[in-house]
Amino acid sequence: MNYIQPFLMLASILFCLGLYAVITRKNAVAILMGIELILNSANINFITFNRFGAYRTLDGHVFTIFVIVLAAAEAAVALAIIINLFKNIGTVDVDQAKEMKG
Amino acid sequence: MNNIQSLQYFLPELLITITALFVIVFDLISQKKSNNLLVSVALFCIAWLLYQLPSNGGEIFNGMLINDKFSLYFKWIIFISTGAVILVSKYSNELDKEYKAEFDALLLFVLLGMFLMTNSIDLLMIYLSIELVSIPSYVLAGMLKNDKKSNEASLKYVIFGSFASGLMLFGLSWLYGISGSTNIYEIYKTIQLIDNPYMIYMSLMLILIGFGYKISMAPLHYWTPDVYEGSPTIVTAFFSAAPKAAGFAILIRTFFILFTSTNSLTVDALPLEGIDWFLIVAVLSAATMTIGNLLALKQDNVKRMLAYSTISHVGFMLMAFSTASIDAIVGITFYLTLYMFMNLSAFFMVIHVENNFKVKEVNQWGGIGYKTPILAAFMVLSLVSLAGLPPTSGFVGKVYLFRTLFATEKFYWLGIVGILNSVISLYYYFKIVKSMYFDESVIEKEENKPMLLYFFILLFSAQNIIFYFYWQPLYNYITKLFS
Amino acid sequence: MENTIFMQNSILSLLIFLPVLGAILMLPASKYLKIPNIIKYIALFTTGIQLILSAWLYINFDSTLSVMESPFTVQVNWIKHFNIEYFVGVDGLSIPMVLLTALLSFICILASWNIDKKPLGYFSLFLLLDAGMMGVFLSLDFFLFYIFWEVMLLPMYFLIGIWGGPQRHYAAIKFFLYTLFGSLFMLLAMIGLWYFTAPFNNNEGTFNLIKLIQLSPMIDSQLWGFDIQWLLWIALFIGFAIKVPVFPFHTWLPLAHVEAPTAISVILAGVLLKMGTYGLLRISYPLLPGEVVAFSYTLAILGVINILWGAMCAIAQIDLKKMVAYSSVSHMGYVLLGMSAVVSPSLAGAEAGLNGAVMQMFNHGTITAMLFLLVGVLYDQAHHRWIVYPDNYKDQELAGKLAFGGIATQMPVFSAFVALAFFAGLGLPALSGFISEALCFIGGFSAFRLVTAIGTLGILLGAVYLLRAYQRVFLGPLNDSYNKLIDINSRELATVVPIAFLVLLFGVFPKPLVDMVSSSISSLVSVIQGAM
Amino acid sequence: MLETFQILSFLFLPLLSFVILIFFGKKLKSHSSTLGMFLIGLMLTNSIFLILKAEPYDFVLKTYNKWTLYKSFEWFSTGNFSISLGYFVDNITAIMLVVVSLIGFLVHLYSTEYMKDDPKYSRYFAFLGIFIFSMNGIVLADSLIMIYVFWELVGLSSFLLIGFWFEKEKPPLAANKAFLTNRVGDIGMFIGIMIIFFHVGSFNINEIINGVSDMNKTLLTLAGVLVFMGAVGKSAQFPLHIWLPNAMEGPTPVSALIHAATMVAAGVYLTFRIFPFLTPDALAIVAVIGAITAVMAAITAITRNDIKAVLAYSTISQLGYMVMAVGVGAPVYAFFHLVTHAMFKACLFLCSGSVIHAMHHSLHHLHDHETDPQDMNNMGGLKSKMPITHAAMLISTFAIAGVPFFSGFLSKDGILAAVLSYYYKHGDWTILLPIAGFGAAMITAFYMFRLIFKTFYGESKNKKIFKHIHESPLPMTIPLIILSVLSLAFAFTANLNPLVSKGWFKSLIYKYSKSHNFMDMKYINAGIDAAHYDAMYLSLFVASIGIGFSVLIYLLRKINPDNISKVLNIIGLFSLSKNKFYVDKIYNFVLYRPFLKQTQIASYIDWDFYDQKLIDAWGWITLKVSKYSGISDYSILDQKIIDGTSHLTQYVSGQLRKTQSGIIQNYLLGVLAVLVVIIILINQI
Repeated sequence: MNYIQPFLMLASILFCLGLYAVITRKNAVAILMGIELILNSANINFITFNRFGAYRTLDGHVFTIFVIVLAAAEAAVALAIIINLFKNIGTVDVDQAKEMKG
Repeated sequence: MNNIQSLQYFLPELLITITALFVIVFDLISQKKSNNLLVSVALFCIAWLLYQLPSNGGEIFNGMLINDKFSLYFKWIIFISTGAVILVSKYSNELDKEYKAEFDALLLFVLLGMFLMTNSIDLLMIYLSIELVSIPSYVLAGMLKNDKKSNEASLKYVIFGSFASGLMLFGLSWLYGISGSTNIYEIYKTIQLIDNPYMIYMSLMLILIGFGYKISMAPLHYWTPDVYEGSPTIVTAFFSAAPKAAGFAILIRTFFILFTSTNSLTVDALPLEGIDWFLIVAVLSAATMTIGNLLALKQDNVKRMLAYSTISHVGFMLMAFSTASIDAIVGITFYLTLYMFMNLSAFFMVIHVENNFKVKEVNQWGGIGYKTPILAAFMVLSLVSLAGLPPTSGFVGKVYLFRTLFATEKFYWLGIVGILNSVISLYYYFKIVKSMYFDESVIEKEENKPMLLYFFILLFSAQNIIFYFYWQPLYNYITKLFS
Repeated sequence: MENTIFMQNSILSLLIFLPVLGAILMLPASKYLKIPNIIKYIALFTTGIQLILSAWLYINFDSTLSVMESPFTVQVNWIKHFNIEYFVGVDGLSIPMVLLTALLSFICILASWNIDKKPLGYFSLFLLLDAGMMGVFLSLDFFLFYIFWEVMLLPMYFLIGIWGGPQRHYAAIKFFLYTLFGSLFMLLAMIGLWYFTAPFNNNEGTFNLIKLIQLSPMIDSQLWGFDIQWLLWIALFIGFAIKVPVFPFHTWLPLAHVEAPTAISVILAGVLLKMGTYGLLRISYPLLPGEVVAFSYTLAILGVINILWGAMCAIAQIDLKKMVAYSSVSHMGYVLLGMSAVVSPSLAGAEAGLNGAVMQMFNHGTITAMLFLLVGVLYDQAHHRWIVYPDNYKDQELAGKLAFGGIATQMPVFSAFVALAFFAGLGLPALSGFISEALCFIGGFSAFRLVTAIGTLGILLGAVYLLRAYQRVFLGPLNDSYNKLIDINSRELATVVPIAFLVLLFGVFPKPLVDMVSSSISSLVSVIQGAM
Repeated sequence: MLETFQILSFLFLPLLSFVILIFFGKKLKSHSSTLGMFLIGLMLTNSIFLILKAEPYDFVLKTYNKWTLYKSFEWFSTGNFSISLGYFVDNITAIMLVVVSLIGFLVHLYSTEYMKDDPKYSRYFAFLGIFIFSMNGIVLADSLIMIYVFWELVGLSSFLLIGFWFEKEKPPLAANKAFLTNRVGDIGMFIGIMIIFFHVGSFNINEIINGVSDMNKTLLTLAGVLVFMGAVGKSAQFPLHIWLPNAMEGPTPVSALIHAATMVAAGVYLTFRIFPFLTPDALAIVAVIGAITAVMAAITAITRNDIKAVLAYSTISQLGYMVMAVGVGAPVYAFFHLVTHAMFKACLFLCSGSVIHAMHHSLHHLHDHETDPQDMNNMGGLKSKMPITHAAMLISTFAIAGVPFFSGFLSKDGILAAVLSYYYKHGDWTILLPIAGFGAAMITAFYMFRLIFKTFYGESKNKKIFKHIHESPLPMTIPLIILSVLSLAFAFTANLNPLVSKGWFKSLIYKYSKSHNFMDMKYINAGIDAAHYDAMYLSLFVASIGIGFSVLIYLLRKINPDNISKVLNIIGLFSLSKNKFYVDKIYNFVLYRPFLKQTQIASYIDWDFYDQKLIDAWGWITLKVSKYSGISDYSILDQKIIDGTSHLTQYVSGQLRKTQSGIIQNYLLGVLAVLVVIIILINQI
């Protein structure tokens, strides 16, 4: 039996949900969450492949750990920026940040 | 090579890390003393270490990184441009002096990330190095905490950047799934055996998005103008030069090794069977240069215009990349070198003008040609070079880019698009020239003359002439990197 | 003896780089030497030396030697990787142009003596331009040629754009874009030539124009279903045609000429236009003889269109300078017509045509220079150069009326020189324009009878616009608002007299000019006739 | 060597005069004329020496020595193509040189007085010098191209002299008209020369005559007619005759020298030179053009009131005669007429100049600047005041009217005989030629006497002016006397019968009736001999009718000219004459104005349309679209710099800018959209 399919499906669904969130949510924090979803869908992929691919090393797992760490770092920076945004324009609606265009 | 042995090939990076940390510590204990001396000494030491660095190490850190001539060369140009930016940054009026140490530290971290980008050969390192460049960059873009534009720039940058790297990561995970390895040489071996190109195509596209975002390739160029405009000018100058080089380094290495019939950077590559990504790159490069040039036409803000000009130059380099010959990557490397310097020179001039004359729009540049005649003359040189006209090195570089296209007899249409684009580009570069010399002067006298800035502008502009007449040594040197 | 050899080896390089040296010298000189007009004196001195050197070159020039045999030729490797050489030489085709350039540069410095707006910029740019022009005429390496070609572009852009007339920005940009558009095509052709001839030269591409004469006719492949040779010809032709300018590409010319300051108009019309035809003769003709044969009929037609269209437009002009500008379009048509004669079945006709073309290049250079200088003299005093005030003139009282009239009474010497220039322009025998125009027609006629016969109408139209203008501006009762005009002064005379002398000399005694060019022409003709 | 020098002196003496006077004229002042006269006088002596060497035809032995001097110098050579300049002197050349030198000298003499008070005195003589130089060039030339060169130079000198009083309104216009009209002819001439050159391979006239035999006849006809076009221009033949009447704006001595005696005859001289290789068809065209010109100009002359205009039209008419004579195969008579005409027409002009001079002085005395001194309606009865002028003018009028014992009788009757014989031979439409010839002869006699009567006889029209009229001083009357003596038949032959005559002049030129490339000249000469009595009687008859009418109308005033004009106007003849056959007006309306309009349209197309609209805008669509784009804050430069494609690119750029909306999520959407598109496309492949 090959159980790899459902995991990959899950990852893909998460990926799509993440994309959807990123594109539709106006709240900057929600967009960040969408990005986290994308990253985590990739993480699931890594783990799935490592588990079912019968690969001898633990590359996938290690990768995942690094991604989690990086996601945290990224989120920290992003949240700082968003807070600053809130300080400057009083909202976290990304649509309001459109001074520069064209 | 094991980790301990590998350290000898890793000394510059180590010193960068140490310096970055020390700069922060120094700032904490030094009570507002300038760290210029410290940074200068450190930069000098890094340069010395780079000079000492052998280039025959091969794979180091258990196959995570590679030490070769290619990466060393890129490290040099990245280092020079970043170093110049660090040194010049003290003249920037925008930056808050209180955060100077943070600024330097962040730049040094980005420098570390870029060094890693040039020699990553493992998917993990690729991802990590790109993130290491990106995350401090988000902060750099938002350095002006109370400036709305800067804030907006960093927001857009962070969302766009993490989005793109997320997509790339998803692609990387698929690549890992297909091959079962994270080392690109290993993956290369596996990929050659796979007969369903679709999976590879998917991950290739996603990875291209990750790299494309770094080098502002269309359609990943969106962030560029907004971030460039909003960021402090010194940061913009930095963004437009070194990360592009690093991005191209990683793009060339990864794509050449992974997705072609060869795993070496010394022979002309053929696409994998059934995967003609060259065409995609060709189309995207046409789009990139066209968008860059067309949008630059109507810009009034100098920085924004130069941002679009950067995009168009990326398009030109991608144009050569689409032929995937050794000549092409030599041409790209060559052009990149020249481009970095001419672009930096132009941006430094913008800094100078902003500092002295407090103007940001092109049409406010009137009369600058007479207010600072020498700098303006060199600015003209840089602009001419950016436009790719003789007698400047930009012309030589562009000739090489076009040559590869005609030599490989592929994508003639792309060549025509390229030539049309170079004509269009003249217009906006000369808009600046026109403004500098022909328009009525509305500005006051030049107030101060920062020697170091002068020096860098002159140095980086002078290469336009020098490499026009004697580009041969440089070109030969670059050719040797790929043999 | 050793001196002579040194001189021989270095004279061409000196000719090219002396102005650059002068331009560089100006910078410290203007800063540290507090002599009034030091910049102008340096410029005058530099171009003066250049003129003397070119005269020396002319005296020692032996027209029977080919370029490779000539003692002046210098061939040094420059960029080995592409086989680019610093290869300069002089032969019958280029020597008249070199002399013309040196002479006109010197005269133009004199003519720009009253430039007081940023003289440092003006004169240093002018000298750079001078160097570029010399370089174009002396290069025998395509790459070098292209470099000098482009070097001229920027100084010209600034010279028009800063020191020009009211519409100078527009004119400068237009000139720039137009020319650049052309030179891009030339660049393509250059790379194409390099690339496509490589297989016949041990896979080593070359830009050496002398070598390419042998190599390029061997190109035999196709691209997109077109012969490569044809494509190369078209690209080169567009590149050069814009400079000439050939009919559909000519509209930059009137504007640029009108807006440029006097001296720059002189250089534009006197030297720059010649580069187009020079390029065709130097590069397109010997390299692609097969295409020349196929294209010559079109060339003749284009030439005739140039002659007639330029003349027609000139007749309608009410701005004296614009009229002269359009006359250049017309006169360059003669050159094209003469050049098309190279395919003539009669060898005499072919030689007559090509010699006529080269002579017309030189003669038009002198005549049109004189015309522009003289118009400039009038403009300096009257501050306008309308023949008839335009309908939308700011002073509605004057709109549509004759602007001048009877100037000859007030400025007799000046008017005499204008008459000389005008008559030379309309091809009066005993003045230099006649011989070259007649030779162009004779040549053209031997190849394409009907077309040339139509073209001869240009003789009439040329007389119409010049004489009408002369009559309306200089003859008739004196317009009272101009009774304060002063006759031409000695500095202006010094600019005009040498040219007038040449115009007369080569009109009466063209032998030196013909002897200079004819042997080079003969070999060119034999190259092309060999391809028929 | 000496010979060469002698011949070349004909060029260098007048050139020297020109050069010295143009550069040092101001210093020489009134001595300018002395210098000019001295140099031209030298030339005259020279020419007389030359003609003494000419060899006449020996009518007894039927032989002649081929006395010719020729030499040519290479002007320049390109290897296979070369142009030589050279001289070719034979009897004809020698005669022409005498004519030019003589009249040139007399005109110099005359002008010393006539131009006395002119501020540009020395320049005037300089211009005369350059004219004589170029005229001699035409006469001496041995090749068509050299003729062309000097042809243009006489055009220049004519331009300079007609426009001599350039500070007036009309002379510059007249000068332009003369130059440009001549250029029309010159174009034809130039094309003709080129056609011949590329078939014969030479410009040399003698070589052409020997070389054209195997040329295509149609082409040769065309070439001949084209070369003849040059003559049409210079000799003021229909349809290019319009410039000559205007040329009278120049000083009167100039009109005498250039526009009556010499330059306008150059066309006839050219036709004479190329006669041997003109095909019969070409000659027919030549004859017809000559005939039309002769009649038309004569009719126009009737109604002129300006004394110089009458003479101008009479010149055109007489030139028409000469051209017609060449056309019908009698070049000898054409040349004969050329020489006789040169004498009497120069005399007529100088006489008219004398009258105008007198009128002018009188008007000047009265401070009258309104009255036209040239209008015959202001003259009348001058005979008593100006006896010498009157006598000279009367003699030359007899000559031009073809009255026996005067030179015109000899040459004109020869021409008329040739025309008549041409009709006898060809029949058919050629009847028109003799009709034209005799008709013009009658009209000539009529209007010339009208001129005499209106000017010198009857009562003075304006007593005030009349009172101050004086005979002109000696320098002006001496030329009149000399020229009127030369208008007598005895100057050319002792015998009164023109055809039997073996006078010195005819024997010098007789040999030129002997050779033609395509026709049997013996046959033609025999025909002329046969027709000559008919012609003589007829011409005497028509001349007396003409003179008779003139006497009736203008001397005896038995018939009112107005009535005649009314009668003639029934067929429109009078208004045709009055309006110069509307030629000027037709040209103005059909050619000149539409052409100017055309040039303006061309200029408009070139600049306002082609450049500004097409090049600059690359389609007006973009212009319109840019209106809506709402971005209007460009500087004027930016507006203007929508050059070429940049209009389009600017528009595209404007549209593309909308993609950069500033909203981050749109960016991300854009990225995804492209990604999806690429993936879909990959799937398709």
